[in-house]
Amino acid sequence: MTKDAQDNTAHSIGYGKLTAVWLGLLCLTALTVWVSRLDLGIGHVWGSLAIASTKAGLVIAFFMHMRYEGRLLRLLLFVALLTLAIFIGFTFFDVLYR
Amino acid sequence: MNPAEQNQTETGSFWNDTGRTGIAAWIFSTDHKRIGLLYFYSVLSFFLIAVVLGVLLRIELMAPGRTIMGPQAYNAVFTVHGVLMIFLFIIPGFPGSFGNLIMPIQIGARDVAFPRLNLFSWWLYIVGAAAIVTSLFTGGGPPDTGWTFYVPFSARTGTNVTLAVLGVFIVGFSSILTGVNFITTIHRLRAPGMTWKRLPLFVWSLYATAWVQILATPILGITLVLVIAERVLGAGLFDPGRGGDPIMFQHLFWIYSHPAVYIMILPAMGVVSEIIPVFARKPVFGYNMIAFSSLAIAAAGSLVWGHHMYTSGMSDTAILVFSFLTFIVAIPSAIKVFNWVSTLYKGSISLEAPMLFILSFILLFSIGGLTGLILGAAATDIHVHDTQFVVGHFHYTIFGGAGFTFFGAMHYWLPKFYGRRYAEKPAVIGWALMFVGFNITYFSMMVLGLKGMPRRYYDYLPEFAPLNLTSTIGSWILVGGLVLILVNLFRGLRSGDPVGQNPWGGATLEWSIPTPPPTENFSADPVVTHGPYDFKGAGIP
Amino acid sequence: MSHPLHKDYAGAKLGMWLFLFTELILFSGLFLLYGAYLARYPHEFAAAGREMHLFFGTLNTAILITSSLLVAMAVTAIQRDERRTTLLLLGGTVLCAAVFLFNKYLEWSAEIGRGIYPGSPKLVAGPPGESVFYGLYYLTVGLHGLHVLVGGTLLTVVALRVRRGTIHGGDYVWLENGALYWHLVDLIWIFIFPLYYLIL
Amino acid sequence: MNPSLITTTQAVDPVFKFIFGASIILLFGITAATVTFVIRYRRSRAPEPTSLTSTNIWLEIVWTALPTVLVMAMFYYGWSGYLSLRNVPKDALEVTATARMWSWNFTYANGKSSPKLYVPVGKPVVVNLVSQDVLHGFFIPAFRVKRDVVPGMKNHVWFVAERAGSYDLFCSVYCGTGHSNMISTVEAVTPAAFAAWLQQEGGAEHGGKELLEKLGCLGCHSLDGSRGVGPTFKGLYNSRVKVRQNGRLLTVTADDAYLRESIRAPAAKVVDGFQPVMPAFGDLKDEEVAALVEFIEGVR
Ligand code: HEA
Ligand code: HEA
Ligand code: HEC
Ligand code: CUA
Ligand SMILES: [Cu+2]
Repeated sequence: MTKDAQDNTAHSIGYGKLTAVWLGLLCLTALTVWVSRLDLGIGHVWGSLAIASTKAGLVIAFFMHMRYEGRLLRLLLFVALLTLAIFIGFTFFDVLYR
Repeated sequence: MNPAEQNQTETGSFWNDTGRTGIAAWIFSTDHKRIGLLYFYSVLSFFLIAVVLGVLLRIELMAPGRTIMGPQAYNAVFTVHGVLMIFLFIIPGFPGSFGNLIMPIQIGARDVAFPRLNLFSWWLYIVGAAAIVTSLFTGGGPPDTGWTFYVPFSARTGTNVTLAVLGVFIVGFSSILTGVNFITTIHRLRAPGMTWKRLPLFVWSLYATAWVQILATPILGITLVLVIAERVLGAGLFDPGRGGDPIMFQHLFWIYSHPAVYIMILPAMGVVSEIIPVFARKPVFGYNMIAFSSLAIAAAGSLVWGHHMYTSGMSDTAILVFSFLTFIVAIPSAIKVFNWVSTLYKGSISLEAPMLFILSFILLFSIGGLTGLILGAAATDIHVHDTQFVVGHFHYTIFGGAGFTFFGAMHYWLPKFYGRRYAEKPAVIGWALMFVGFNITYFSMMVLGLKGMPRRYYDYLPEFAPLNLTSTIGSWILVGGLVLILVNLFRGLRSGDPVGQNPWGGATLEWSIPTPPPTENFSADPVVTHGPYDFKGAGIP
Repeated sequence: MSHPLHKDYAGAKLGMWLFLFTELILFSGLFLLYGAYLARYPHEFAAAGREMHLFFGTLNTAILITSSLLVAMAVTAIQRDERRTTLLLLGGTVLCAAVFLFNKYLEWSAEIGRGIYPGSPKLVAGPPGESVFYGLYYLTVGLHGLHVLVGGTLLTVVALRVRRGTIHGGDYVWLENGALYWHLVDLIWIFIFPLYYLIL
Repeated sequence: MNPSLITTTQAVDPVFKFIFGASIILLFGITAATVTFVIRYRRSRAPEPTSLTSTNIWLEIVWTALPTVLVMAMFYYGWSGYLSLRNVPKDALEVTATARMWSWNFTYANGKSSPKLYVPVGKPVVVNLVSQDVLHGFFIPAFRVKRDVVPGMKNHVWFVAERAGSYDLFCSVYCGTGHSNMISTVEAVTPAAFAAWLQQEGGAEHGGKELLEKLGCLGCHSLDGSRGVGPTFKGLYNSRVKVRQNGRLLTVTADDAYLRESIRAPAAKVVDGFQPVMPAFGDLKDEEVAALVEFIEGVR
């Protein structure tokens, strides 16, 4: 057995904790709708993206058990998100400077 | 499909494992070796078709004006040639065939992590290929967009682009699943003692390739979906008349298609790193650097797509960034080349067919790569972009690089699975013919490009005539060579001299098991005690 | 260890995550276009965004989040060998999926009724930015809807296998991967929602 | 022309020389090393490897650093060369190049237009690129300039002809059947000759035949009855034409009205058995269309 991927599938999260996360997500949803009613101009984009990312973080960490996974999976997730950021970010070298 | 099946007497060999019989024993088998051979013969068939198309292209360009076909036909032919070569031959080629055949054995596994998924990938490949082939004979006729499917043309043309694009989409999906399968396999199924530092470099390169397959291919997927949306729904996302921007399509396309060129070359580089040490009887020079540079190429390769768009009207800032990064990718490739060459130093080199193909790889890939630098520099690319120079560049890298390596791998590994080998002399002659023909064909194209002959030109001005003729003649020599080695190879696999367990004296695991390999590869789980190129450790004389 | 027949949970999960990455990047292509075009047509996008049915959007967000919770609980339940609860929770998830799709159906028919659909005369005539916005909207949400459909089916199959007992406290990697896939569907919606319903 | 101005050719060629030079040296070195090693250490001569060293940190550093330096130099020259392709001299003469399947048309400030690009020797010219339909590419090998012609996008190139003469102008971006016929020439003439040419009448040319050529109709339509990308004009007038009007197949008589529509809005009625690839010529003046129709009616 190689060290770099440990079998810790067995970790289980209590109903209580999950429900708490769920409530958190609902609050954030309400928050983002409320924020969108304020008049922030372009700030909306960043605001709602920030909130969305927080929500995504919660889902990944708890619902998807990432918080309890080994180092490997977290690293790979990071690589994937980094790639995603690059694909979108580098396109803006063109979009923003035309 | 399996000429050698009859003369496999050895029981337990994967050729005559019990269970299904006939064709079903192949197309429903989840054994990585059988799937590998399925892939091998599928990609080879499409290669041969596309190759004939390539020869037709050359014949048409032999002289100015119409030679054998009209403009529309020519456009269809180079499009299909490109699509088949890229999406049905070279991209699935290495991972699908030799990746499946060799990788699990080299890491000491009995199969890949998800054997059923593996078979499914092959089926997807076949379905996609079928769709592409169908598109040639139905609807508005074969697509005429070029393999790049640029909008708005691809959204307007009446030819059967939609079906072809759908086919490519399916093939891409198959490529993704192969990637998922390989990464999981390499992480999870390495035999005890097969540490990352003992991983054969071919496996390292497949690992890097798999990452590119996983992270880049989905972008191709969505891009093709968008093309279909343009054509079927009239979504107008790239239609300038309705606020769309054709340049955005080019971004999406190249975000995949540049990394894709490293899907083509990385496994080839892995094969080179396997074959050179074996035929030099000497551990590969700079193992760590070669392994690392594979990852570096994969990573940096996903940052440079813009270098296909210097003339498109993309912002100059983007050109600055992408040109800079393009030169960065050249560095890891350079490191590899230098390490390969110095592996030869003070070795004991035997020049057999596989080694010849690999040595010519070094030269041809270097030429292809160095011309890549001309293309990477903003000023010079402006002149040669979309000229025959680019065509020369990528035939040198793809065909001279990946293609020649593919033939090398065929001579190196297929005997292991058939238990018989080709005749040496014809192989060497065939190689020589290919090498000479290749350079005549594509070097002329580069010169044409510098003189300003654009690509995808059905007709050309008289001043380009002599070099085009030369190039065409070269392609015939090339044909001769390739026919010769293929005929010789397959005749040999059917009825050549038998080969033992370790014909070349390799130290990687595939040479430690019987020839042909048994169904489960290893009778007992192997325990790895030495590195992949530690010939002494493997007890090779 | 390296025997294919041996069940390798970590392996199966690793494979699933890798697949999820590809799904993520698939959608990222559409988000990329969204970003690029938002930078070019901020006002048209804002105008079009206000046209959207915020009610449906918010409702569906809540529904998906809830379904995500239910399937996450289902995993916990199977880990605790509570077969009935697992089935109930999975049932709930699939139900949410169905309601989500039904809402989408209502929403879309409303918009198509207003003459807003890819290539519709109204859009072709309207300002360039809007046609792009709605084109992206339909493709993104359509693709996402497709994933909801697939996920729902997947979870139904999983539920049946739980009932048959082929998935149980000792071997539930199928359920776990099904759940992961479902969370991804939720994840993507979490971004679609603000981008199309709330921006400006 | 003022000597301080470096032409596009002078900006690009040194970069070619530098990169090719460096590449050839490297290529020679690599090939030489490979060949010598293969001969020197062939198995018949060296039955056993005489060294098993598999790493040398210094070598690795050297051949990581060397290429890095080299490619950075290449990048720098490439970029600086590119910049001079982008900085249009102030006094440049403006021309608009209109690309459509599969012909070029060049319009000058005074409204004069021509299928060939006439330029005065020694005077920088900036060409604004306009596409009527799909992507095209404006490529003049002699001046090392190229730029894609993108519908709905403002692209431009500049160049200066040092010597009088005629230079090839290609369409570099694939644009369909006629791509390789989408060729024109740059006619570099003395400033005096240019000025004279510019003033010549016939800028707004109305003869149907000339228009036909100017607008590139003949790129797709023949006058001799042969079938091109589009139907021939021979005997078209008053013939019965099978057309598809959004899907439905119907037969119409090719009268004036039909011909007008076919020119202004070809997509409205698409002749059966042809692709709907004809660009719409909605921008033509009525009298121009009239002239075209009149001419087409004359082709028997
Ligand atoms: C196997 C496929 C493959 C590979 C490996 C490469 C490798 C490279 N390619 Fe190529 N390329 C293609 C396939 C490939 N390419 C294809 C198919 C197209 C055309 C697509 C189309 O439009 O249809 C294309 C087009 C293309 C373009 C766009 C041209 C244009 O349309 O205008 C550019 C521009 O930068 C480019 C650059 C490079 C570079 C810098 C590398 C580098 O990775 C090369 C690195 C290698 C070396 C540098 C040589 C080896 C090293 C040495 C010999 C040591 C000495 C070197 C140094 C000191 C630097 N390629
Ligand atoms: C893997 C990649 C690959 C390979 C191997 C080839 C191989 C060949 N290509 Fe390639 N080519 C592309 C990928 C490839 N090509 C791509 C991506 C394009 C761009 C398309 C586009 O613009 O969209 C292109 C475009 C392209 C053009 C440019 C078209 C244009 O721009 O106008 C030309 C022109 O000569 C050409 C020629 C050839 C030739 C002569 C071969 C030779 O055929 C190779 C030599 C091999 C042989 C000659 C083998 C002979 C064998 C047989 C005949 C079968 C024998 C049968 C048995 C043994 C059973 N190709
Ligand atoms: C890109 C190629 C192309 C160009 C350039 C082009 N046409 Fe066409 N034309 C076509 C095609 C294809 C058709 C048939 C399909 C259709 O009706 O749209 C056609 C149809 C026509 C018809 C109807 C013919 C018939 O048989 O009913 C007329 C009239 C016509 N074109 C005139 C012109 C004129 C005048 C010009 C130049 C100002 C021109 N075309 C330029 C491709 C072209
Ligand atoms: Cu116009 Cu090619
Ligand atoms: Cu590239």
